[in-house]
Amino acid sequence: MVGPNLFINYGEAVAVILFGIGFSNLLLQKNLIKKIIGLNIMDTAIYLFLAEKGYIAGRVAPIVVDGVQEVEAYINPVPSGLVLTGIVVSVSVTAIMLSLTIRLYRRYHTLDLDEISMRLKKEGL
Amino acid sequence: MRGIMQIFTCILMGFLVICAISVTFSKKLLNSILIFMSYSLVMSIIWMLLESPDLAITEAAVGAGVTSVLFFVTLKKIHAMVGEDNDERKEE
Amino acid sequence: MKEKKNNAFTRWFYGEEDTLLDKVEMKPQKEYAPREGEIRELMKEREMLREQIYDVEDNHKLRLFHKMYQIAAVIFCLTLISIMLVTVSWLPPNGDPDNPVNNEVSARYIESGLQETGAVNIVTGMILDYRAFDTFGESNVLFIATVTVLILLRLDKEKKALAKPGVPVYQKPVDELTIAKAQADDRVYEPKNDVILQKVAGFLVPIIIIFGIYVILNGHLSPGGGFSGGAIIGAGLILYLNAFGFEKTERFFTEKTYKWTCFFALTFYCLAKSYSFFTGANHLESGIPLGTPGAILSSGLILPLNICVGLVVACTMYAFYVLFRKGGF
Amino acid sequence: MNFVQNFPFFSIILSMFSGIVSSVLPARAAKWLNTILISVVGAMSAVLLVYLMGTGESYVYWMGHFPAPWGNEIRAGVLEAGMALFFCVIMLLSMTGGRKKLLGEVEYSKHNLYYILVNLLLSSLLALVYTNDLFTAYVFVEINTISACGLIMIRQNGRTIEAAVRYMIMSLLGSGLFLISLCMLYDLTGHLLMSNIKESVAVLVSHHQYSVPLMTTIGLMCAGLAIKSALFPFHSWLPDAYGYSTVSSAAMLSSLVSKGYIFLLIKIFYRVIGFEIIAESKVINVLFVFGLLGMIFGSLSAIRENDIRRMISFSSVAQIGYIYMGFGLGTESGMTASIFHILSHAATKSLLFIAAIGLTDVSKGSRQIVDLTGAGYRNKIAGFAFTVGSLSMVGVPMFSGFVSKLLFAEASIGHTYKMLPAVIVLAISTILNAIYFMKTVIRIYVPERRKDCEVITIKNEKEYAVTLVCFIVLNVMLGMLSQPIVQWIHTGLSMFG
Repeated sequence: MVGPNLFINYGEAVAVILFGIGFSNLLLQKNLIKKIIGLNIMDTAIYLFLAEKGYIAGRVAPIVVDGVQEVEAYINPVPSGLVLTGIVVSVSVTAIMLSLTIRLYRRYHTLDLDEISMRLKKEGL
Repeated sequence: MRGIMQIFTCILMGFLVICAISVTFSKKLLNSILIFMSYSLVMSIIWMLLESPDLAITEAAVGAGVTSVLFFVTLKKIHAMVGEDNDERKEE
Repeated sequence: MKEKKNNAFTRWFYGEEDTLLDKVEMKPQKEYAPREGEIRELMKEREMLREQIYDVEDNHKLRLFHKMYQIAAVIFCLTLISIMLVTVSWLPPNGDPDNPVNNEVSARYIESGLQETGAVNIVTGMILDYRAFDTFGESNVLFIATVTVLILLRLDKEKKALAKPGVPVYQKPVDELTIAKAQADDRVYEPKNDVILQKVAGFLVPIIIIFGIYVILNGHLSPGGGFSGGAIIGAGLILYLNAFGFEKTERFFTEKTYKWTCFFALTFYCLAKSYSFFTGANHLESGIPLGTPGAILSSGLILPLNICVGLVVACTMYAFYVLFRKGGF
Repeated sequence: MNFVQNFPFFSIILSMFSGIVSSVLPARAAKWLNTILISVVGAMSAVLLVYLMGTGESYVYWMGHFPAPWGNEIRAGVLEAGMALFFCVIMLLSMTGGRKKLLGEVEYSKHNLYYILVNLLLSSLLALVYTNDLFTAYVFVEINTISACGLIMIRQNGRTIEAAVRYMIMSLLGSGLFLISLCMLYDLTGHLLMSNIKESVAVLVSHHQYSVPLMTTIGLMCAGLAIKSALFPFHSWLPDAYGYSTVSSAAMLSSLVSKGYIFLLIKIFYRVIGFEIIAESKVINVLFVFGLLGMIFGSLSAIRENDIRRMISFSSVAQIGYIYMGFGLGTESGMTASIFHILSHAATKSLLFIAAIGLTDVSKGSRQIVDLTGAGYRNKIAGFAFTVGSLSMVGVPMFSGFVSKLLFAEASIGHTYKMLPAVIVLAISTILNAIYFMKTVIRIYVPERRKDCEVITIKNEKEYAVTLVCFIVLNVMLGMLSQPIVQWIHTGLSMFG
């Protein structure tokens, strides 16, 4: 059932544990702020996973030094590029979620989504 | 040398997991956000160790900087920091 | 205390006299009004609601449900994690050069990236030249995020907010707006004229902004680039705003500044990249010199694009903060 | 390279650029820019479609100076061009149909922001349709999500903001799953380009390497996109979002946004993983089951609903269930039926939303079905259009819904053990559809003279009437000309291979 590489891939293992924690927070926490923190944890966990994937033992960051351009010298640059793009996306999404939270609070004075929907039901709107 | 670095990485990763769990269970929102800030900083150190300085600098500027500031403003707007304010006023 | 020098900096450094005092006049602001009663009322209302809705006192079933909910949440989390861990255990080993990810794609980026893009930092060369379409999409994500935040939090003047006269208005936005305006306008809170904060900010802000500019301009030579540099500058601006208040920042940064900076930067980005996509797809020469690798003026379009991204990001971060604070510039 | 082949790139970049330009334009100019943009992009897609029909083969287009695995790339085939054309038509009609309502429901100073959202939504849809690179797809999925959130909450009352929060949470869960499965796929194959991934996956499967992670990856990817397109158990945000947002947003959300994700899923089935591997995996069985559940429960909730717009929204849940059921059959004909249903549902649902708004306007703005008594006489064109839409949804011959149901039934016959449940649920769902749509249609034609309500004729709302007529024509065309369209879908799917 469990494959051979669990302990070699300890970085990825930590990343998916964080992903699970973040995902559950985003899905199941009642407080909106904590949901948003969960979202951020989930996103950074994915980026940690990618960064681990790009890493190659004993090689250095992909910035050309002294004209050395052998493949054996540098780590894989692709995941870094993807993560840079991803971080921007997660910042934008966080800002949107936080502004939605502010508006929601101004309207209903609470951060609990279930409470709000129950209130809506009671008001019969 | 590499062995020491590996142990260091392991400790940092353990710290990440602890941070994530304590965010989930902490009662005060302000505490969760502070913990999340330290989570971001540790994450950027780990990325430095993984030879991705581009990511580390971005995460330090964004995750620990701007995002946290936005969180704080939101907390202020939703009066979640009200408890602390009241305490201060009493002391005065 | 040592003898006084007639140097503005030393005087300021020893705290004798604030050199900024005459030049930048700070209007006396309203005192921070506690408005304690209002907050209390809010909390009370909330408590009442909570009681009405959840009925926590009497309803033991509900309490049980909450316990079960928590346990179910933890179980869900553990299941998800264990599935993912099993998956991870079958993935290729970490750090091995023979993994499928280390194939001809990354090899070409490393081996000929310097010649083809002119960027010493291979990651920057990759995201701004090889995979530029993704990156352009990413700046659009940032742009559209600001648009969404503007829609949500910008408080418009009532006259502007209504449609033209003569058009039937089904729903008036004014009512909620005026309440919101009263709450969101937190000018009364600041500045608190905190001397320590102002002194430290006076030291730090120039350094932070210069560092941000350095990171942007050296994006193709060293770690960093438009996005991280822009975020650093944005953080510097936010610090400045916090120390000195809106009155000061509004002299150089209003909504108009934001609008036009973003517009020009994104337009330049769009046109430059369209040109390069079009020539690339039709197999034409682009005619943009790459320069000598390692020099600051090199690597073709990457430097101007980095500056554009940096401008957009700095403005956006600052705009987010200002909109969160008081719903408008 | 032929100049026509530049058109996909032009349409994506033009729509992004006009989004950027709209940010400094006043509302009126932004409106015209938006209309012109959609028409131009539609025209370009039509020309491209004709060109591709002529050449009969798809082509790839470099985005930049570097060939495929290194640079970005987009790819255009018959199916993609046709979808782009169709999306443009629906978007143009939805915008014109809801424009009058927009003035009353959205602050005037925020109109140009609305047009920015629409332009960027168009660009993201086009990019999702044309892209040949998974990571590009992820970036544009995010643009799509954010602009959809903006469309929901541009009409700012409590309901829409709550719906937007729910929508964002669900979508972000979906995005997270999609992104991590994308990373795993990248780890297993070393590529982000669709065609290269497909080659590597075929090699991995034939060597029986990495079978566990590959399975999880496929599952997570399908789950992510299914969550984003509001498959049955994840639909909690949908009724509020569609029911309370301004009408052109509701029409676009139901007919375009979720369809963009579904089209991406089809592309992933065919161009990333390979249809044979998908058809053999267990993932499609799960999709099949959830599709069936969605068909039944969506219709049941729609029956219970008294609010006309929420009723139409719940009907969307059922229709998305149909599409996933078609995927779940795991055959070429099931796929064809699903793609046809994407078209027919998009055309019908936006028609229903826009017609419903005409009916509620002549009933003092009340949305309760009871209050709509006799609304069909007060606003004749809207009543007629609503009837056409309902008949199409129920599956009366001549209209598009009939053809898609026929295709679903045909596809399920011949399947050994999925035939029986599929056909039974199809029949039940049709009956339920008939119950709630016919109930409403009968209600709006019950004769009742109400003096206190205004009467809308074709003359005093020309733009609205023209939109509805166009929608009706589109629906009938989809129903009558189904043969060439099915032929086109077949050609497009074979080009995917």
